[in-house]
Amino acid sequence: MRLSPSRRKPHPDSFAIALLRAVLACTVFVAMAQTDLLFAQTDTESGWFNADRTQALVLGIVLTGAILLYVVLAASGRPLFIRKIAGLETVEEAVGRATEMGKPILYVPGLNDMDEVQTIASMNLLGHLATIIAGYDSRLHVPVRKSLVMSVARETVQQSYLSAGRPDAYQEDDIHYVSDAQFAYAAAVDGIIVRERPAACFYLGGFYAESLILAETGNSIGAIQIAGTARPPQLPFFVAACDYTLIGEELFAASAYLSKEPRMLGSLKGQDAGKGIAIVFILAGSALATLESVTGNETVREVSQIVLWLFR
Amino acid sequence: MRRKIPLIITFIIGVVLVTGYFVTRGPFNTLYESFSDYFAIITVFAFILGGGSLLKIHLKRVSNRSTDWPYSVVTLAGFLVTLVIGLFKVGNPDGMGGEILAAGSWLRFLFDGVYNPLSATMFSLLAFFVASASYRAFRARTKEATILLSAAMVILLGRTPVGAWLTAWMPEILGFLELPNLANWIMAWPNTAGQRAIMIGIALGVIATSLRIILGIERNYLGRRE
Amino acid sequence: MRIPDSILHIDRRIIFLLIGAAVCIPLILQPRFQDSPTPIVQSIFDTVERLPSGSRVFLSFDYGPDTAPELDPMAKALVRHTMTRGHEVSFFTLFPEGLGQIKKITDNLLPVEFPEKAYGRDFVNLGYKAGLGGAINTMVVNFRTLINADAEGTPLDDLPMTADVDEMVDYAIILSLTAGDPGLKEWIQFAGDIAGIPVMGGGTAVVAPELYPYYPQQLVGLMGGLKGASEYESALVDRYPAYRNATMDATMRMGPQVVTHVLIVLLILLGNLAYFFGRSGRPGRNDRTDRADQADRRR
Amino acid sequence: MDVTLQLWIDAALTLMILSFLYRDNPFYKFAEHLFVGVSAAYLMAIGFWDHLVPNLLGKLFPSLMSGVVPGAVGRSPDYYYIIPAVFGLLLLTRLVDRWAWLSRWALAFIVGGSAGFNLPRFLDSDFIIQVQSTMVPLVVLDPAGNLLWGASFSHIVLVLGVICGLVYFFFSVEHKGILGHVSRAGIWVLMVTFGAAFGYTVMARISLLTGRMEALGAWLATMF
Repeated sequence: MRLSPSRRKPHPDSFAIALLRAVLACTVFVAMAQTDLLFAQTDTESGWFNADRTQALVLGIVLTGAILLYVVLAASGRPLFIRKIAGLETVEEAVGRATEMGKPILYVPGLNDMDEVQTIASMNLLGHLATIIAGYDSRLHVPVRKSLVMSVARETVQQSYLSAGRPDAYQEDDIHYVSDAQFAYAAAVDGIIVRERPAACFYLGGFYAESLILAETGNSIGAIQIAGTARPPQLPFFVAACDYTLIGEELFAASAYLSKEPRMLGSLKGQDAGKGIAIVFILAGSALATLESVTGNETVREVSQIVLWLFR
Repeated sequence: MRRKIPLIITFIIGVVLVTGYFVTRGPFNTLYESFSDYFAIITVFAFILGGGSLLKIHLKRVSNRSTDWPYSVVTLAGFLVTLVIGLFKVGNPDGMGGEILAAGSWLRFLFDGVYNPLSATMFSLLAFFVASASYRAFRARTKEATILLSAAMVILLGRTPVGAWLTAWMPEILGFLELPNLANWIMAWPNTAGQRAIMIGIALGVIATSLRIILGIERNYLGRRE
Repeated sequence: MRIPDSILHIDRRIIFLLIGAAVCIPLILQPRFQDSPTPIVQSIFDTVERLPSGSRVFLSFDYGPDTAPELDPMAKALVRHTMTRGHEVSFFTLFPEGLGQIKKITDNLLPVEFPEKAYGRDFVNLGYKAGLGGAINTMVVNFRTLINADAEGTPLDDLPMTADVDEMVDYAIILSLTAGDPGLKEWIQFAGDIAGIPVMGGGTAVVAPELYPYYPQQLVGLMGGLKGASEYESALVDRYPAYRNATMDATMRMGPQVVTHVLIVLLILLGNLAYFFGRSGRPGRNDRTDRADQADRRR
Repeated sequence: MDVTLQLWIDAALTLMILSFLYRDNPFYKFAEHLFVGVSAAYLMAIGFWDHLVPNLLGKLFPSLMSGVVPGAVGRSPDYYYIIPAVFGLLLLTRLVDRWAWLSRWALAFIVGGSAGFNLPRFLDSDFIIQVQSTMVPLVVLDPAGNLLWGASFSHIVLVLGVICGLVYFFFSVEHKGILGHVSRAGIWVLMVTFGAAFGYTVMARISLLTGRMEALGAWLATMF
C-alpha cells in the first residue's frame, strides 16, 4: 500500500499538542464542575451542571479516557494488531482493474452533510483511496450532494494527489456538486453509472433510500462495488447488492485499517475497550436482574439499581 | 499558521459544545442549542459554492459541445428559471411577503408539477430494484446467505395476510410458529439484538472519531499542509 | 444454455415487468384483505383512546410527498381518531415538504369529515421549523423561542387552544410520522428521553426496523409501513364501526402488497431451485463470476 | 395552475423516469437533467427563504426584515447570529484563490461543531441507553412465580445476540478460538437483522409504486 511519508509515522510535535489539548479539555471539564459547586451555593434555583447527565459524564470520561490511553500507548510505539476487514483488501485490486480497463472509479460519499461524523469518516477514506488511485493513474469521479462536502472532498483529494507526487493528475471538475435533492442526486448518479460504466463503485458514508437504486444500477453494469454506512436501515440493501459492505463501525475503522497509522489503531483499540465495557455491563446487569427476579432478594435489588443508575 | 488556526477553532468549538451538553445555562448551552441553526445558515452560504459548481460543469459541457451537451442546456435552463422564480417569488399571489410555497405561486407549480412526480417516481424505482436484488442475492450459497434468506422469507410472508392463512392450521400450542407471530418475534428480538450491536458499535465509532477531531489527531479534512 | 442457467441469469427486465403487473392488476381489481392490530400498534391506539377528552396532542408530519403513500394513511387514521376522541391537535413538521402534507389534512379531510371542528380551538398548524434534531431540543428547552406563532404568523396567544401552551410538556403525547432524519428517533432522543413526554407514531417500513430497539421503554408504540397503518385502521373500525364505510387507504392498498410479496417469495424460491440444480455440475461458482457473466452478456 | 396540465406533466415525467428500467434513453436523460436543475435551484430558494431570511437576516436586522419575516417586528437583534454569518462568509473565500485558505476556518467550525454536538448525543442515546435496555433478566417469571418460557427465551436471544454482535465488531483481536465462534454467531445475528429489515422494507417500496401507479391511473382516467 502506498503511503505518504507524512502519514507513515506521527509527527512527535503534533502528538504533544494533542496531549496538551486533552489536558486542557479535562481542565475545562473540572473548571465546569467547580463553577457548578460555586454557583450551586449562590444560586438557589439550581446548579449549572445538568444533574440528569451525570452518568453520561462519568461514562464519557471512562470511554474517552480509554481511547486516549490507547492512543498514547500506540504513539509510544506499542505494536497493535488489526483484524481483517473484508472488502478493504480488494480496494487496491479494484483500482488496478479500473486502470487496466481504462475505466473511471466512482466514489459516492453519501447524502449527509459535514455535520455527520460518518461523512467525515468517508472523507478520510476518500483521501486514502485517492492516494492509491494517484499511483495508478485512473480517473476518480466524485459526484456530491452537498456543496460543503464538495469543498472538503476537493481539499482532501488534492492533498492526496500532492503527497503521491501527482498534483498534475488532480481534476477539480471531477469532484462536483449535483443537487441537494435526494432523488435528483440519485437520478444523476445512475446516469453517470450507466454512461461512464465505472469499473469500481464506492458508496461510503450516510445513505438513505437511494442506496439500492445506486447499488442495483452499479450491479447491472458489472462494477466491483464496495459500500459502507453507519445508517443501519440501508445496510441490508448494500449487503444484498454490493460485493463488500462495511457494516456500521467498520466504516469508522476502515481509515485506521488503510493507513495503519499507530494513533488511529490505538483509537480503534480504545473503541474495543468500550465494547468490552458494554459487554461486561450487559452481562452483569442481566445476571443481577435475573437474580433479582428469581430470588427477590433486597440486597441484589440494591446492587442492580446501582448498575442500572450508571446506565440510567 | 494556516493549519493551526483551524485546528484551534475545531478544538474550541468542540469542547464548548461537549460542555454545553452538560451545562444547563450560559453561553456553552446557548451554543449547543443553536449549533444546528448556525449550521443551517452556513449551509445556505454553501449553496453558492454548489450552484457555482453546477453552472461551471454544465456551461463547460455546452461550450465544449461534449457528448449529450443539449441535456446540459436543459439543466441550466431548469436551474436558472427555478432560481429566479424562487428567489424573487415570481408569480407569488402575495408578493415578496407571501409564503414561499403559497398555493398558486409559480414555485408551487414547479414543486407539484415537476419536482414531486420526478422525486416520487425515482423513489418508486425501488419497488423494481428490491425485487431484482432479492432474486439475485437471496440464494442459499453459504450458511450466512441462508440465514439472510430465511429471515427475509419469514418477514415477507408474515407481513401479509397470506402468511396468516398459510399457517392458520397450526395447533394452538404451536401458535408462536404461525408466520405473523414468527415475523413479529424476529423483528422484536433477534432484529433488535442485531440493530443494537450495530448501534453501540456506531456510537463508539462516532465518539472516537469526534474525540480525534476535537483533539486534532484527525485532520485530513483540512486538506493541504502548508 | 441449460434451463437452470437461463433462469439464474434471467434478464432483470422480466422481473421488472412482473412487478409492474403485480402492482397494477390488484389496483384495478381491488381485493380487500382483513387485518388485526398487533400489540405494538394497539398500544398507540389505546394511549390515544385513554387520554381524557380535550388532551393536547402534538402531531409532527416528518415526511414529504415521496413517502406520502405510506404515511398519509397513518396521518388520516390518527387525525380521525384524535378528532373523534375530542383531543386538541397541533400539527407540526420538521420537513419543509411536510407543510404540504399538513395542508392535505387541514384543507381536505377536516372540513369534510369534521366540519364542526374549528381552527385555533380544536386544531392548529404550527408549521415547519428548520434545525432538525436541534429544533426539537430548542422546543423542549424553551418552546416559545422557537414557536411563537402558527404557520400563518398568528401569535399563539391569540389562539384559544395554544394561549396557555408554554412548554413542550404541556402536550400529553407526541406523535411523529417519520420518513427518515429527523423523525421519531430525534423525538425520542431530544423530547421523550429528556422531557419525559410519551413519544409514539409511525414510520415507513424502511425506518421502522431501526426504531424497534426503542420499544417499549422509549417508544410507546409504532406503526411500521402500510401494514402498520392498515392495523391501526382496523383498530379504529373495531372501536368506531361508523368508519367501516369510510375509505381506508391502507386497507385498500394492501392488495398490491400481498400479490407482490407472494411474487417475490416465488421468485426467490425459483432462483434457489435453479441455483441448486445448476450448481451440481460446476462447483465453486460465486457471486463475482455470476455478475461478470451477467454484465458481459448484456454488453 | 391548470389541473389537467399538471396531470399530463406528472404522467409524462413519471413515464420518462420509468423508461430507465428498460435502458438509458433520451427521455430519461431529459427528465434526469431537468430534475437536477430544477431541484438544485428549488432547494436553494427554499434554503434562502426558510433559513437565511428568518434565521439570519431576521435575527440580525429584525426591523429591516419586518416586511417578510412575521414576528420580527419589535424584536431586538440577536448578536449571536454574527457567528454563522462570519463563518458563512469565510466559506465563500474559496471563490478567490488568494484567500481560499480562510474557508478552512469555516470547515473547522463545522467539523469541530459536529464532533462536539454528536459526541455526547451518541454517548447518551445510542451507547448508554442501548446498553441499559439490554440488561434484562434471563429468567422471566409471572407474578405467581411460574417460569415464562417464551419470554425467557426471547430475553436470552436478545442478550446473547447483542454480545455476539459486539464481539464481531472487535477489531484489535484476531477472531480465533472461542472468540472466533462467538464472532461467527455475531455475523449470523447480523444476517437475521439484515434479512428481516430487507423483507420488512419490500412493503414500503411497493407502497411507493402503488402511489405512482394511482397517479398514472388518475391521468388515464382524464382521457376516457
